[in-house]
Amino acid sequence: MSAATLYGLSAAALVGIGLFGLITHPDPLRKILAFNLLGGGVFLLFGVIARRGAAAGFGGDPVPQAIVITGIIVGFSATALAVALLQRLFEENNRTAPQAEGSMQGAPTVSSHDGDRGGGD
Amino acid sequence: MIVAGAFDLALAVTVLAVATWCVSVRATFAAVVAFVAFGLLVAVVWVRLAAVDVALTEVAIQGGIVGVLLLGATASLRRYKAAVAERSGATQRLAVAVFCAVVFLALATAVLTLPDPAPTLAPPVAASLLAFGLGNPVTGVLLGYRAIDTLLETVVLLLALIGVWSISPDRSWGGRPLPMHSAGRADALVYFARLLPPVGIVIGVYIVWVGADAPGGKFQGGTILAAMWMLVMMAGLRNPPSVARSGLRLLLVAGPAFFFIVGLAGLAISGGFLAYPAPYAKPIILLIELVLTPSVAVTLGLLVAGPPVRDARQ
Amino acid sequence: MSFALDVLSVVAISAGAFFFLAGTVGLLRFPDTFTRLHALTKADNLGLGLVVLGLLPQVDGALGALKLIVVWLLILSSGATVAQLIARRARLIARSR
Amino acid sequence: MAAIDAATAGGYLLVLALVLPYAGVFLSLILGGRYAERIALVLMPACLGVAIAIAAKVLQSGKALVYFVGGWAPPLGVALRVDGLSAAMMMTAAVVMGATALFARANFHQQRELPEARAPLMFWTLFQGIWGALNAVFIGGDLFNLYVALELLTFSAVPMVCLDGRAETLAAALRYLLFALMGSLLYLLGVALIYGTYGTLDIVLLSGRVGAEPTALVAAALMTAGLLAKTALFPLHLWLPPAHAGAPPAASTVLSALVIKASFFIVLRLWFDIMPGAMNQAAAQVLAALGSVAILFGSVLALRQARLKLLIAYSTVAQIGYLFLMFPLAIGSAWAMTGSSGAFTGGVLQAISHACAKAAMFMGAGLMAETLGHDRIAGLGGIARMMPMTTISFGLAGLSLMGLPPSGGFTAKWLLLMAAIQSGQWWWALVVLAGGLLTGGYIFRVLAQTVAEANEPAVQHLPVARGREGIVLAVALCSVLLGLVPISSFRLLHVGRFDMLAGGLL
Repeated sequence: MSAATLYGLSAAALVGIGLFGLITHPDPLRKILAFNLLGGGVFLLFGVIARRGAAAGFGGDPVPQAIVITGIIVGFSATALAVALLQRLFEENNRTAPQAEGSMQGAPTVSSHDGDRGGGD
Repeated sequence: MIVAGAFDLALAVTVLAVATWCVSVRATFAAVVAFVAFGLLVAVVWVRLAAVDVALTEVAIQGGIVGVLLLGATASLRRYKAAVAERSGATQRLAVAVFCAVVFLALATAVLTLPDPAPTLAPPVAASLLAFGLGNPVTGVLLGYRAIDTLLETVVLLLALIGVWSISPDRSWGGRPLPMHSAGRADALVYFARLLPPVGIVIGVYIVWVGADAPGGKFQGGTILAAMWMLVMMAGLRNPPSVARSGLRLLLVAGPAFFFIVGLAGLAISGGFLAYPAPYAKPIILLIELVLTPSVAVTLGLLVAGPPVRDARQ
Repeated sequence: MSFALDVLSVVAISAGAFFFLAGTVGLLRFPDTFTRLHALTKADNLGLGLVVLGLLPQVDGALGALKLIVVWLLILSSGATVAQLIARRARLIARSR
Repeated sequence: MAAIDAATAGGYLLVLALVLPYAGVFLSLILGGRYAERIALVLMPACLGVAIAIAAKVLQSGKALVYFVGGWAPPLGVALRVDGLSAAMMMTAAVVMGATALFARANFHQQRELPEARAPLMFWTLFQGIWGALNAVFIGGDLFNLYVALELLTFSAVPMVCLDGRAETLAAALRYLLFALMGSLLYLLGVALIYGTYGTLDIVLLSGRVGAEPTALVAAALMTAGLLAKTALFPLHLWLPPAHAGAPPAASTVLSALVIKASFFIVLRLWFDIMPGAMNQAAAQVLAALGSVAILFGSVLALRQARLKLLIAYSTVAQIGYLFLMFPLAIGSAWAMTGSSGAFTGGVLQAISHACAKAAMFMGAGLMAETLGHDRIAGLGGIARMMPMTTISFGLAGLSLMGLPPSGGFTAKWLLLMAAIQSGQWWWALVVLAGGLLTGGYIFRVLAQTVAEANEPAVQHLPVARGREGIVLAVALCSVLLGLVPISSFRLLHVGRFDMLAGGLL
């Protein structure tokens, strides 16, 4: 089995792992992580296809390689947007439902993990 | 040959193991750390697949900046006792697992039945790369043959940032993103943040510059520049800028807008959108890369910094 | 000459790999954050230094060698900074207990 | 093997369709919220003009407009291509976007003397972002270029959902984003396999090469599944109702009328242009079966909603189902049969008339909610007297959704019905009829409430804006007038289609 085939199968497995995490994980942040794993698998498949198309003195077909670079940037943008949405959602949930769950008193009050914020400048 | 094969096998197994761990481990923090490790390992895979350009991007984005973003999110979300949605039932998870296994098998079959010899565009790219005068075929594809993808991609980045900003509450508009630094003043970090950026900026610009002929380019170099900026912000030497500043917005838009203008100039001069007049192709491409770099770097940094908040206006 | 350089490379890289291994074992086996950091930074810096040393004879051109040395220095400095930050945080947490 | 069609004259129009909206995005961001609205309103007629010019050129030449970006022909370069189908979709987008822009002015107006506010700047920037992305999808001739266009669309559309920042809209937006991202990655996975098998991503080149290889089938399945997640076909519709119902009315309009049609458009490209041979009838039957479940399930849920906007959102879930009935009727071996081209026309016409009807409904519902301060269906009593124009518009749009004559929806559903009967697949005809009855149920439920006496004295929150009612009425009339256009003039939809396929089957 060639290295390209080996990594091609790995890409397929990564897609399966990422998809499973994306669908089953209840925590949105973990879904975002799984999305990135899934993306990693997709990009790796492009890489394998590029490698198989090595010709003309290039180690790989540059077209899929360029596509992967574009794809990685798009994936990062997606992650950033999803994380921002998630953070705001949590803030908003904590603001509107302060009585729910434990000792949350209203907006951005200090909790045990808050010691590392504040201070600074 | 055997050594290389064993290495590939070990690498592939490690990548899959780390990915599995990332999905299955309970603690979110551990999962994020696993993901960063995953990004670095996959970068090695890219080198093994002879795609150094991609390896650079992978390290910079997946291993680096996504890691920073997700670690920051983990830290800030930990403050909230989220109403954790209940885990889906065992049967449901089993059904999903079966579905994912089917997807895996279908993909594996497809991978094994890919045609041999593989179709490739490498020869035509090589044949006409001279038209651009570039030595790096990936840059030739990104800014030449498929320049429109790259053009739209810079808009994607910008729109993602607009999306992130739009998530801020009304009262915060005109404020700055939350400061990135924590834990008072860490002297070692402050020292590092003064020491490293001059070196980092040189390296970032070098990677953009060399991208025409060797692995590199605006995204890789821009990420390094963004990282330097973020380091300075994390050390508390600078705060993130206010989203209302017109200078900042101009900087964000300058890169993509310049790319569009070059494209339209091509329409007027060379008879085609994004067509470059032959003798000047390489300088034009380099110019586009250099103008795009600051916009890309600032956009990436601000995407990590997140939406503006009110109390940071000060 | 080139044979001697090759031997140097093999020896240095092997030694470097050994230190990486030792560092990883230390990371996994040592009891607390500080000793783990100790194992990690010492071994990594030394290990990477040896690997870079071993690679130096193999690159062609001064620019390549310079890049390798810069890589080593950058990782050295970032490793030192991060280790310092982690240790500082660990001490804060230990104190607050 | 299809020969590469050479770049045609007038291709610069395609570039304009892309450049104009993004120039608007850039200018809005630089000049700030005070100018964003005006920039959008100035660009709106320009974009409409470009769409009309493109459609006229396509109709006049009887061929697809083609443009090679940078002068590089596929497979190396990327082609932009507009056939009759894309021209029709661009026109629809331009009309609906234009009406929405006029409608949205009242909600997203930035007062000059106040400091820049978030919502107006963001709305107008994202609005132009969506417009540009829609155009990019409709003119894209390359599968990866289409992926980038789809992501452009996602990133502009998702933040629209949570513009007002309420927690439930944030949750809806996050869910929408995750579905959309999963869909894009599955699509991209298929793109990788296609490239690995055929060495090109150009749609015309592929149409001649794709056969029944296993990789092609896996790729088609993955891409279709991904696109269905974005189109919200049952059972991947879960994200749609909260997202479309929670967004501001102008945003709901664009999302429901146009954004989901973009991914549907790529499904059409995939099934009808790229792999006509590889697709067997069984797969098409599965799609239509999912569509049928969507029609019945969505309509029943719409009947049971207490809030008007949710009812309209579930109606979208149902109407999406109709779009997929065309597949077994118009694909593959059925091409040769009578009525198959009618089924294609019917399906696309359904997409267009639903766009107009649903735009009118969401805008109308938005006006009612603004006037009353709520959108509970039980509390709509007396609204017909307060806002007769809006109520009539709602009824007209409902006519089209039900498929009653004369309306675009009627023509669309009639064509589907005829094709189903002519091809002997009568069971789809039953679905069309049952769906029409259920649709009638929920439309009349709303209309009956609006003409009923108010059981509590209707409190008028805000004065009724007659001008905005007029916009709603105009869009609703569009969906009806489509039904008065003779069917033969829908030839536009087929321009560039048949010469691309086996040729001359019409």
